Amino acid sequence: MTGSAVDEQPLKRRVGNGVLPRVLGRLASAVLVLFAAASATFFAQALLPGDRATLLLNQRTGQTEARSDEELAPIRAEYGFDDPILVQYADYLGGLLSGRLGVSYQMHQPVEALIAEQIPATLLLTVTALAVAWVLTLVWTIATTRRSSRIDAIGSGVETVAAGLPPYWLGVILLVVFALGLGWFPVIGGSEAARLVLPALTLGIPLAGFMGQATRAAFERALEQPFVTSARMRGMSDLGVRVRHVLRHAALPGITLSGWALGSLISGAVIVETIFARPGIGRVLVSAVNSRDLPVVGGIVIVVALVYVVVNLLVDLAYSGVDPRLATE
Amino acid sequence: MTATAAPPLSRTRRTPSPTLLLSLLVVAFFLAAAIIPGVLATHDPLQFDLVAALQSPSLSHLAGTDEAGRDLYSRIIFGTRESLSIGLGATALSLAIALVLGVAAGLGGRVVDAIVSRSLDVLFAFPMLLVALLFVAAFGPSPATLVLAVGIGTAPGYARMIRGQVLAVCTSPYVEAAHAVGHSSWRVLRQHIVPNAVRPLVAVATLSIGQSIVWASGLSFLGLGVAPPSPEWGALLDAGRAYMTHAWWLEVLPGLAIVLLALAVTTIGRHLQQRLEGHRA
Amino acid sequence: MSLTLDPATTRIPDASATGYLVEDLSVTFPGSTAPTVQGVSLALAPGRCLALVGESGSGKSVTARTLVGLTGAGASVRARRLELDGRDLSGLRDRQWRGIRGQRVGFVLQDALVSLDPLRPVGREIEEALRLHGWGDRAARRRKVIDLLSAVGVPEPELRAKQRPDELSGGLRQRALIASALALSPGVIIADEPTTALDVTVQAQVLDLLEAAKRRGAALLLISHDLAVVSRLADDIAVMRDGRIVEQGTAREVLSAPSHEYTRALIDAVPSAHTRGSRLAPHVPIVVHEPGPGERRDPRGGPVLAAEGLVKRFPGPGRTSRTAVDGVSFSLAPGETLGIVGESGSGKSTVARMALALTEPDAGRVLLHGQPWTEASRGIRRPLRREITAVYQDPLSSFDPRWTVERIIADSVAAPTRERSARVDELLDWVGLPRGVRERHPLTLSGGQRQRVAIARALAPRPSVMVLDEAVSALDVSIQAQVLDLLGALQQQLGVSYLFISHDLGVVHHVSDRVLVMKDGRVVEHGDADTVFTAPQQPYTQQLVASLPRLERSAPSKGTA
Amino acid sequence: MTAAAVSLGIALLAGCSGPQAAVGDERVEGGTIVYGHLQEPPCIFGGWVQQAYLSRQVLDSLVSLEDDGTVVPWLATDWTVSEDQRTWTFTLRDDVSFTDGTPLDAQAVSDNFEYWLDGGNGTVQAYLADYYESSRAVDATTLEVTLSAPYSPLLSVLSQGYFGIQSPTALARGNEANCEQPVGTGPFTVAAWKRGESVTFERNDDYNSAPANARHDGPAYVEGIEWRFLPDSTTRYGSLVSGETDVIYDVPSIEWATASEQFEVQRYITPGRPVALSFNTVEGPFVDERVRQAFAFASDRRAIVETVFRGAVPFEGNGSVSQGTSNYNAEVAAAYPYDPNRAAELLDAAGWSETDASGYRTKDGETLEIVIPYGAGSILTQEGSAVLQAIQQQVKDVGFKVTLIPVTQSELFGGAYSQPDERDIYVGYWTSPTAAILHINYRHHLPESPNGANSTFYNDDELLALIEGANGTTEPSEQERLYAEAQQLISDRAVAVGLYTQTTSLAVGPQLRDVWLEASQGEPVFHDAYFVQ
Repeated sequence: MTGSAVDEQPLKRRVGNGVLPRVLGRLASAVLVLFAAASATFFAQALLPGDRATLLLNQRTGQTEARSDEELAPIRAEYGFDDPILVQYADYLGGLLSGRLGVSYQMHQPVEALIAEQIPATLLLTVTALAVAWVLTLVWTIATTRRSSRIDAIGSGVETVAAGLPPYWLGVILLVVFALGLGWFPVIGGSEAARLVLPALTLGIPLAGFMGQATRAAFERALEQPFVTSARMRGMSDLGVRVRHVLRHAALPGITLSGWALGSLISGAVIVETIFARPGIGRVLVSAVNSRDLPVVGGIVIVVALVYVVVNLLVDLAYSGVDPRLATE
Repeated sequence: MTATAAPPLSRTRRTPSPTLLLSLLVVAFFLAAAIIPGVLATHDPLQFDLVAALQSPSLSHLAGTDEAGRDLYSRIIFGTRESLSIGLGATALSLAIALVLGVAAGLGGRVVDAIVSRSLDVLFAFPMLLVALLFVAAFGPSPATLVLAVGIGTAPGYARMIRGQVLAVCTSPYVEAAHAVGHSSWRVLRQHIVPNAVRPLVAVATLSIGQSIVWASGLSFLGLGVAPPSPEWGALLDAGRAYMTHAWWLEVLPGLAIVLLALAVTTIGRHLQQRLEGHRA
Repeated sequence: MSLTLDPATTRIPDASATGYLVEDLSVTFPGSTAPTVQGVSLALAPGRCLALVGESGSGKSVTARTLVGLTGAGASVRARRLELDGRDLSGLRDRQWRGIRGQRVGFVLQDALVSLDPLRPVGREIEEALRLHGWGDRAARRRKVIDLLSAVGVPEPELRAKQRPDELSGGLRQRALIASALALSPGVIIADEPTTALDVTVQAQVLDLLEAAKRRGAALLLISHDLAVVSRLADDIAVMRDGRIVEQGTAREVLSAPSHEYTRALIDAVPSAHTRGSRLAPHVPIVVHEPGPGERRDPRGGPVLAAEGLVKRFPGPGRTSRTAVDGVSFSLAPGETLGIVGESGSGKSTVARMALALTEPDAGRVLLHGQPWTEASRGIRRPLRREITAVYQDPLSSFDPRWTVERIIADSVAAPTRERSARVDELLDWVGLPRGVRERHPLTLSGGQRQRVAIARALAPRPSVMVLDEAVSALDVSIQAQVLDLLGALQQQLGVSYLFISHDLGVVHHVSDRVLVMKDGRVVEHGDADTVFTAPQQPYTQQLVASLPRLERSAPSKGTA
Repeated sequence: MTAAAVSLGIALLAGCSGPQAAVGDERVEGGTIVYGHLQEPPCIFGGWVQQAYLSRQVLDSLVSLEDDGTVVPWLATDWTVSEDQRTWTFTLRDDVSFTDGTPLDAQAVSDNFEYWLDGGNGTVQAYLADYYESSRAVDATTLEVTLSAPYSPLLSVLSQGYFGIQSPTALARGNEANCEQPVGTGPFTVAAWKRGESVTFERNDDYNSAPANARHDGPAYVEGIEWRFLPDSTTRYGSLVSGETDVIYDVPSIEWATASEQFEVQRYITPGRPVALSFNTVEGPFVDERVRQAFAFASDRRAIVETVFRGAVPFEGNGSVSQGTSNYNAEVAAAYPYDPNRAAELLDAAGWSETDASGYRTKDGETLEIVIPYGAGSILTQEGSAVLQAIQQQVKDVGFKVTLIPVTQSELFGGAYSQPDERDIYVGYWTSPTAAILHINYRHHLPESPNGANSTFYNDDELLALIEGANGTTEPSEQERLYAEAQQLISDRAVAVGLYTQTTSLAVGPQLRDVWLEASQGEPVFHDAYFVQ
């Protein structure tokens, strides 16, 4: 098979064409994602079995009993639970449009303020974990892939084990061994950097295992490519070939995975924040779900969806940065 | 391409390795534990023995005892069925959803594809655990909830994969060849597209079982899983956490069971994957 | 177009450069019992070109790689003598090898789309060759890259240096690759299939470039499966088979008076004008079967397939559209072979797809047996599809990867289930495959066997037309010869018509009764095959025919410059 | 694996070896206490005990409770009650101001009563809604509270953190501000609340209103408290061992023995209702008193509790009032020892005499199935769940089929399993400094006046008469007799049987002294605490 259609018009750089529609399409689907996330959360929470007013009242008093209508009337009126569900839904969406995520039933705080307070810690954790995962993956892949059959087997074996490690289990063990046992890291205090190490490793190691598997496969494929032979024929060393040529190709699946990884990291953060007593939206989320604090749950879902959309946009950009072929297609 | 058969710069594919055999053995053991736990267990998993609480592993209690003197080894054995069925159930559900969505998106034309793909985008934006939390909040913690939550939570990823696979198969030369012979669309769908699009799923399903077990245990670990005194592995981990500093086995050993099983099925899954890809290459 | 290397950027190698001297080289890979390369001896002198010729698996590439110390992991290399410029290469450390690669020896691989890092601009790849050997500073290297690109005849080198391989045409890519190999003016150039996968016109340019390097004093080792390519450039030829050199000598000796029967067979197998109407692999017997009832096509009657004014546009970037096929008409008589030839992107494959009614034409139509074919509804078309079948370039991808040979063929048989098995056996006999392959997966078959399975499948529904789209392009020349022979025999027996599509002029000339030459979606010339190829009327066809490397059986030895 | 196990063991040993270097007894001025707490409530004050723990640091109450049950002055220096027991007159201190500058006077306290009973505090409503009539400021320092009926436990009820007095100026700011930063007259003020992490308290330098049972008057010794929320018990205890916290709440049972050796540990047995099995007396098998008794006899509750809690939490056999409460009936606690034979006889007598294939008893083809929903992780700790599982296991031998349903916090607070047809046994506690908790738990549950706190649905006039009599009398011995009789009645009829006391504990590092748990419900008090060198 000879060449490709590109042959005929090699001079025309086809950048620029279709960038705007792509961005617009992205934005439209982002809005759709946010709208759907908000709606799904609203209906899930509003239609769940159990009475929200009772929940509110009981939670405020620490009791677990059935309540009479008289007791509940003021709360229902306060939060508009008496309105038809569609009216509540419209109110909710209306609030969202004006940038308000509502006021927490439980904490009486504006949800946007609450999330603004909590999300930096979670983002710091997840981004650090992602960075940790990347560093581990790249170093490990370069160091072990196709070195010798034994090193390669050890390399992929370690990856498989890492990928299978339940983060909650790993977290407890890291905590007990390195913080409680050896005292290398603070249990709850210390500087922000010191506090971050174990939680970031807890999330980063299993993720590195996953990304490592994908990266290793791509690395192996890239190593077999003729351009690698070409580079060697120019006198490039093995390490040079790995770092300068192969790595870039091998990083592509990892970059794609990073968008997905964020969701899983946020899920993981819920657990890790509990184990390591870190603040963050994970903990707030669990307690909000437990107390059916609809505005908080909804707000967090929307913000997480927003983060997801933004991150995937970044992943797209990063992907085109690493593989410029996409930008021109 | 012509002539230049690449010289074997790299070593050839691995032959059936000891790792694979070991993995098969591990899976066989846990399958046996799930089917006939009574045979493998040494004690009644629920039997309290208040004088034997928190004993470290020994010959009489292979994996030690928990705070109520229950034999941990037997609990792990008896917990296998639940953990494994949750893993299998969630995987089955996840793949079923993924199959329907993925095939619909892959075959249904632009509009259906757009709708399904956008819906998947939305599902992706929900972290798995949030979906699970909502389900637990709605239906209460139970194995069925775990299956639902994990199944739905992991489905979008597989759906995307199947969609891609269907699209790839649809545009493959052999499907075109089948059309060119004059076979009906239905026959091509049945004979080529579905089997080939689904084929990689065998391996993926295997890989997914391990992950589902890990996720489901994670929910149990958060106290949102299976009801005690069921010895589901995540519940064991949750229970063991508090005793970690004094009775490491309560946390370490159930965790090892999860890792071991997840590892074994993953190894088998990857092996399957390699074999299937080998056919394709 | 002829190219010369700019002397300002490519100096003549040192007088001390004496090239390679290899004696009794053997290479064995771990896990294999027999050596992959055995007892190979060759000498590569400055200003001369040695061609290493052989088919897949003959060990020629392994030999070439061994010369630069990249045989492969764990391979054991043994040689009585392995010298470069008088320096013993045995036992060199990797570091020392790296000093040789790129600096003393430039290596050019086939298909620059994958031989250059697809993620990086080609300029950086060339610069890398300089940087690795500590040549100049960054700015100087940049300038040198531009110089090198212009030296190999790349227009607008500043712009090209910033582009990635996929943004360049095949010819420019290959030149960039050559530029990177020549960057440090190595005394030795090893070119491993440098023109494979290139269109003939581009192929000619690349060969000119290599020839220019040779003229300037470089020792050139040219590795190819294509005797025609080799005959243009080589001073000496070594023919390899199964790891051994079966014949070695000057180009004239080897080509005009081959002493080894393999060399002879290889030369005979090259399809060209001379081979029309004769078998290419006469030593390989073809069992001729009597056609069964309903098998033999009636040679009389009107055209089986006719295209009228076919037009096909594809959406291009933005709102533009690209016209892939523009007003193509032809007709195909029963038992006739119509060749469609053209370079990549000429639209020939799109014509094939429209003939098969797999792509709807935007204008024009195709008639099958005089009946509407592309215009017919799907329901009418479906039963008619048995009349027209196809064989593709890559048979493997056209087989369902799960299926055995038996199932692949049986799937196309139009017969009751119980008769299918017998029919599969019959078809296997027709294409000369042992019945034992029935249960095998195509993946375990050789390339030639796979293509025979594809032909069997195409024959299964008893078609009157077969569309052969680059059906022999991926095969080794001896296998190609057998398959072409087979196709010829089958046509004779069955009276089936062929629409034969290829970029290879020699092959098309060999098989076709009539020929269509396509360029940019249009038919530039058509007519009787001999007329078109021997007396082309159109400039494009003339250029095409001129570019075609010919196996000059009586070629004079290439004189040294 | 053996090697890994050994090294882990060593790591753990290292972690558990002696904590800090020896410290002297010399008091150091200032410092900030880092306190590790278990749960984080949604607001800093309110009707949940988790909120009272926090609000205690910033709010003072009218009175305080001594360990022996004596009520001592706090913001109120003196009090009298009218002849008919319905009008209480409190004399307030005249030299106290809220930290926002608002002076504390009778009107301010009266405003607080109105705020609580107007829906501002559900727990206050549970105690006082049936009794409170009105309150008024007679003059700046004299407050008059009028009740609709005699209520002798009033003072001890008022000593709980729920009844902390807030600045009326601050209350007027609305829920959002109050929730985050309530303003009182207490020893500390809320400086910051980092949700999910900590609440930071700063010393109130002008503090002059310590309760009479405080160990010193005037401002706190320490400059502030960093109140960390550490829900994971391993982490919480580990932080104390590593010295990152000075004091922690709720020592894990497993660490109780070592903690007792290395740290100053304090245990507080919460008065009120213990963690008890409250039988559903209106629907299901437990309508029959003999079946309830059989269930009580069928498990060795004492042994189970002692094993599971490893001595950190005492067994409590009394199902209605726990041992830390005044007017506790100790005899009742021994009422139902482990006696499977008795249980079997009782079940036979009740007609549950058949046995099915699985060993469960049946009656008319119906299995003896008991459904126990419980708040896993919220109401009951992990050990609490283990106790239930042990009971489930033991009563099986007698023929009870027990189904345990762990209920999430949201379901529980949403009112799930609160109806008679949804459960056979309720498991839960209710902290209260007085046996008047009986009134909350056993006031009749009637359609026209529902009482959701009546978890047994037991509407018994005789019992209610005893409780109301006790609540109404001021004669201590008479009160004791009536409360004891009420407990006896509940026990005799096996309406509820106890499991263990709701127990809170503190472990204090050697560098910190004089942290104490107040008596009404075990709120930690840091006003007297100081660091030593």
